[in-house]
Amino acid sequence: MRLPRFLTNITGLLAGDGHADRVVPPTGFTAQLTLFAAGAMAFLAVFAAALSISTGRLADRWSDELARTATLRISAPAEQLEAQAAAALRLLETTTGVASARRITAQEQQDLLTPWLGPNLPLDALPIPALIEVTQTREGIDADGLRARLAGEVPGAVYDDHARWRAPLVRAAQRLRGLGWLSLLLITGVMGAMITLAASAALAANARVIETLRLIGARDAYIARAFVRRFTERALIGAAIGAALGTLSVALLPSADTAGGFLTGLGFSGAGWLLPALIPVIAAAVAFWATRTAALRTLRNLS
Amino acid sequence: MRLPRFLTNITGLLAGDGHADRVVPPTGFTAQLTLFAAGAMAFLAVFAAALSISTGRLADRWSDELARTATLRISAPAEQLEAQAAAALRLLETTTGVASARRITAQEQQDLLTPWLGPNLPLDALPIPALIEVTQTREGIDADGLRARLAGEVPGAVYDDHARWRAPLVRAAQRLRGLGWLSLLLITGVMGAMITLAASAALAANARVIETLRLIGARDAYIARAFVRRFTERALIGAAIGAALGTLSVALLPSADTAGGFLTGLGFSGAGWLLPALIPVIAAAVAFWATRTAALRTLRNLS
Amino acid sequence: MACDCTAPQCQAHKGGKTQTGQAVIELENVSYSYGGGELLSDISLRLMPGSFHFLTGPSGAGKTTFLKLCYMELMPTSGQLRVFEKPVGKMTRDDVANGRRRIGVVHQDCQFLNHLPVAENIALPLTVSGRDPAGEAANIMELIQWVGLANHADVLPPQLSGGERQRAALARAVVMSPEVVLADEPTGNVDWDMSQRLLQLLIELNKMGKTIVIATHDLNLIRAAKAQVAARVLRIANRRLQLAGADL
Amino acid sequence: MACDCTAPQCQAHKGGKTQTGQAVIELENVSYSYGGGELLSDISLRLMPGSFHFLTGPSGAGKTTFLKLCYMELMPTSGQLRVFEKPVGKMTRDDVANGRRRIGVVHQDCQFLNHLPVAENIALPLTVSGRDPAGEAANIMELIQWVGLANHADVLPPQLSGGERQRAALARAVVMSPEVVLADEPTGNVDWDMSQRLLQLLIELNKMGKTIVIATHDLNLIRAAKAQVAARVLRIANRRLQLAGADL
Ligand SMILES: Nc1ncnc2c1ncn2[C@@H]1O[C@H](COP(=O)(O)OP(=O)(O)OP(=O)(O)O)[C@@H](O)[C@H]1O
Ligand SMILES: Nc1ncnc2c1ncn2[C@@H]1O[C@H](COP(=O)(O)OP(=O)(O)OP(=O)(O)O)[C@@H](O)[C@H]1O
Ligand SMILES: [Mg+2]
Ligand SMILES: [Mg+2]
Repeated sequence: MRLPRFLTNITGLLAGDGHADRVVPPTGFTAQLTLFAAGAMAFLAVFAAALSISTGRLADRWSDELARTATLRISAPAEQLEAQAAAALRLLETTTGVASARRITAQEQQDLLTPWLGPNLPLDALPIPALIEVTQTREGIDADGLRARLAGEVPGAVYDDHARWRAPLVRAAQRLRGLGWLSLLLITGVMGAMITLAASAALAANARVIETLRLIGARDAYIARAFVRRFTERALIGAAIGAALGTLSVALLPSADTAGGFLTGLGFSGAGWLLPALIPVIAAAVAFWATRTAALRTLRNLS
Repeated sequence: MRLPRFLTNITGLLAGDGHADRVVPPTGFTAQLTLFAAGAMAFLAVFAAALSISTGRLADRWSDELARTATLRISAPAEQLEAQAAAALRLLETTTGVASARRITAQEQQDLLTPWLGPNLPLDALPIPALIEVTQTREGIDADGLRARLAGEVPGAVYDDHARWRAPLVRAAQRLRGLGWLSLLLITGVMGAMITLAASAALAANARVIETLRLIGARDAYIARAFVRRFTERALIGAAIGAALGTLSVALLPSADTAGGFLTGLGFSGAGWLLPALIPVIAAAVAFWATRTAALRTLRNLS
Repeated sequence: MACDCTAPQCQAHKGGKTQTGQAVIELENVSYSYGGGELLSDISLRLMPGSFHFLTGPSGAGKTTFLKLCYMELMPTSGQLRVFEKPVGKMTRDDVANGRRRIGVVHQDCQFLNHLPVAENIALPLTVSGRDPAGEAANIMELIQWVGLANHADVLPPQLSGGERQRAALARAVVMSPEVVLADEPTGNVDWDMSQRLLQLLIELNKMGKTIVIATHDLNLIRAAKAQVAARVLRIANRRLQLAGADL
Repeated sequence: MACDCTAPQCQAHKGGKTQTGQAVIELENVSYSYGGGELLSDISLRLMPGSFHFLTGPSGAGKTTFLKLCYMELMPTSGQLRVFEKPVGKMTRDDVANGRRRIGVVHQDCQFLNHLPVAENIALPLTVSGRDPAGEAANIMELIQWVGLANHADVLPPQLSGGERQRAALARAVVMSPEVVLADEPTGNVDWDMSQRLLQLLIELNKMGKTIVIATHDLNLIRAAKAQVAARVLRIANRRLQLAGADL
């Protein structure tokens, strides 16, 4: 009797989460393709996400730090210098957009100038200007308004918002951030399209199976469910593996010298490390939708 | 008589580049998949190439410009200053690794210091140090050796190779360049894998066709050629469209302010614009190889 | 009355067996065309429960098309088709699926799920209708033995011979004990002895009150059946369905 | 001598027609197994040019397997098989392809290229062997008409009925005027009149000196053929090939 193996099969059919899964062929190139497409695109998406987050962070830092510091230089005869500096500090206190203002000490000034003037220059003896470091709030200072007020109250003050230095840096940083988001968008789009096409191709390869099932009395919902479950699972697994490998690679990239502070390392920070977990979810959602649509489209052509 | 249409078909079979092409089904999801996979990956590859070339250029610029300029500051009593400056220039002339050395004029020095000291400081009257701008050759200067020689011959000279500023910037630039190449490598790899899988899937979908052809007496070479030609063509067309769209998008991205000079725009320059043309060639080569392998593998399983 | 053809000779034929109730499949002036000219024109027929019909006609006449209408793979281009007393035009897709569970079909090109063993393929109608094949394993095995596939229960369908495929298809068609069995050329690839066994199976079912329709070119098969049941022969020719009785 | 079976009754059968030269297909103690037990054991046979054989045997006996050996889809697991006097073991893959151009085959499951019209499918053997179908369009059309597919020349294969597929497959098998025609159940889905037409085509070819082997369950077809040509009947049963003559 060959019954035993047959019975085992029947039992296998009953076990797990329902019979429907077994009616979908488990392997084949289109299955591999779905897995790989989901995996590879998830891997790239993690990279793109890391890139855009890192550059976003960089852009924030540059814009913030550069945009939010300014300098007020007060040149005046020695006897008026202190008075004007005090007036300027008072004026800044009542200016909207100023987060803090601080007189730069003589020592700091000396340190800044040493590379140019050498350590031996007697700065104290010179009529050098007073410098006030201004930190702006996120809203920023109305530079023209401030200059007008300064012209009246502190005639010796020159306000420098570092625009000359800032503009290209901020532009560059924003550009990097934009490119990062663009890549992420592109790659997510390609991932979606790829999964959709792979699911459609796999479903087309299974058109016969669907037809056979429909002709022996399977309901649409049963057939669609079997395929949707299988393909969503494939996309989810593929994308999860890809995203995990991507995250691992990002984590293993030698971290940049953050002390240099100029460009942070590629990577996520804090809760950002959870972001890659979103990618398999997106992949699974796309696969769910794509398979459902393709399955129902195939079924619509059958009576 | 239904002959006419039949004859037309036969004629169609004869026209073009041989009969073999017609035996491969022209459409289907796997065909679309091959086209799209090649197209999408080519599009991304162009972006990655643009990114890595731009960052490569940026890294070169930063490393070059920053690493290859240095400053020599000479502080000395006013009467010795000119003599020591002249001695330093002579010494630099005989130092290996120095491309050029130039005394910075008083006007330049004034411009550099204005933000800190204000425009009214009488620099001429001050005992400010002399500054010499040194440009290094690609080999670089042996900084310690130079400092030792300077200590003997130009006691007032301090050599500053900007290492403090340079290191993080160069690291950052090299990191960007590395990331660019990594992306390009990854995306090209994914492109190759995707085209390989799409070709395999398409070929698996055509297993029946191959079997039928083989059984009616077609030689392996005939069958393989038909599929290889069709699929190479598909990958080439897909990748060409993708690369063209990618190049167009890169070209249409708002160009960065190159005057800022800090980060150049994403894009190719000069002959670099021809680089995207390589991508379809790579895609076609991969498709050729993948289809050939898959076709011969399928055929090997048939007698 | 078992048969209700429009053909004049039809009225002469009365069922050999008492048949009551409504027709399981009823065609009223049904026509069908694949897009070109009409393939089937103005066909009327009532298939009564417990009747046994053969369907003949030249190759390409439309036998398969006729059967596809009966199990709702095709919809009439005109006329009224009722399956289990329900007009097909008013059925939802789930109604169609449920209707098919009461009709066993042997398709001319027997399609299986190539990744499942023959036994599971034969049990598939149970599986997709939510019934538990394990509970009926003994019956299924008996059926598999009857069609001579006991040694092939756990191989995959691509490893079957042509005749074995047909037998597996027949087994799958009857595994649910459906009210109607439509068999399209079920013995084209089996030898005479096996075709008698398969015929026996269908006759057994018919005796249980099931409706049987067999499309075939094999006149010997028809003769053998007529010796055992009150089988009638329908013939499709020139787009029409006729009752061909006396000439066999 | 047309037949060289190991079966004892074989020696009694002499060709009705003078046959000279070497056997086109020659099996010497050939066995075949799909992996389990042996399906065909120790089979010896010489198919002479111009001979006409039927191949019968119960479903699953190995008829299709035997034909697959003859056109080199399968290789013997033991024994010597020569096709056109060349041992198959020594053939390159291109030799096999070239050999197949001299053998026309009707497969039991007729496979076509579904994206090409029927006429192009029938002409395909010419195409793949580098011959120009346009130059033979008139002959091809005549052939298509003979098998009754004139109205279906430009439809796609999935739109053919079961019998039409078989006829198209036969037309494709003979389009090259091959030296050998192997037909696996070529009339399982066609009506009697059509099967006579198809038989006629094969008899015509046989009269031109071609070797014909037809695997079939249809004893009437064999009887009809025997009335016209010196056909011999081979029977596969219990892993052996026997010559079954007198019992028909
Ligand atoms: N999907 C289709 N599209 C267009 N024409 C079709 C289609 N299916 C079948 N036909 C045509 O309809 C006619 C009848 O086909 P059908 O399969 O019903 O014949 P049949 O009586 O079953 O023949 P056979 O005995 O050869 O199986 C044939 O001429 C066939 O070419
Ligand atoms: N690819 C295969 N792998 C394993 N077993 C196979 C394979 N193909 C056929 N068989 C088995 O070999 C046996 C003979 O098959 P074959 O197709 O030769 O029979 P046949 O005589 O042509 O039968 P039929 O008249 O039903 O077509 C069958 O029992 C079948 O199950
Ligand atoms: Mg039919
Ligand atoms: Mg067979």
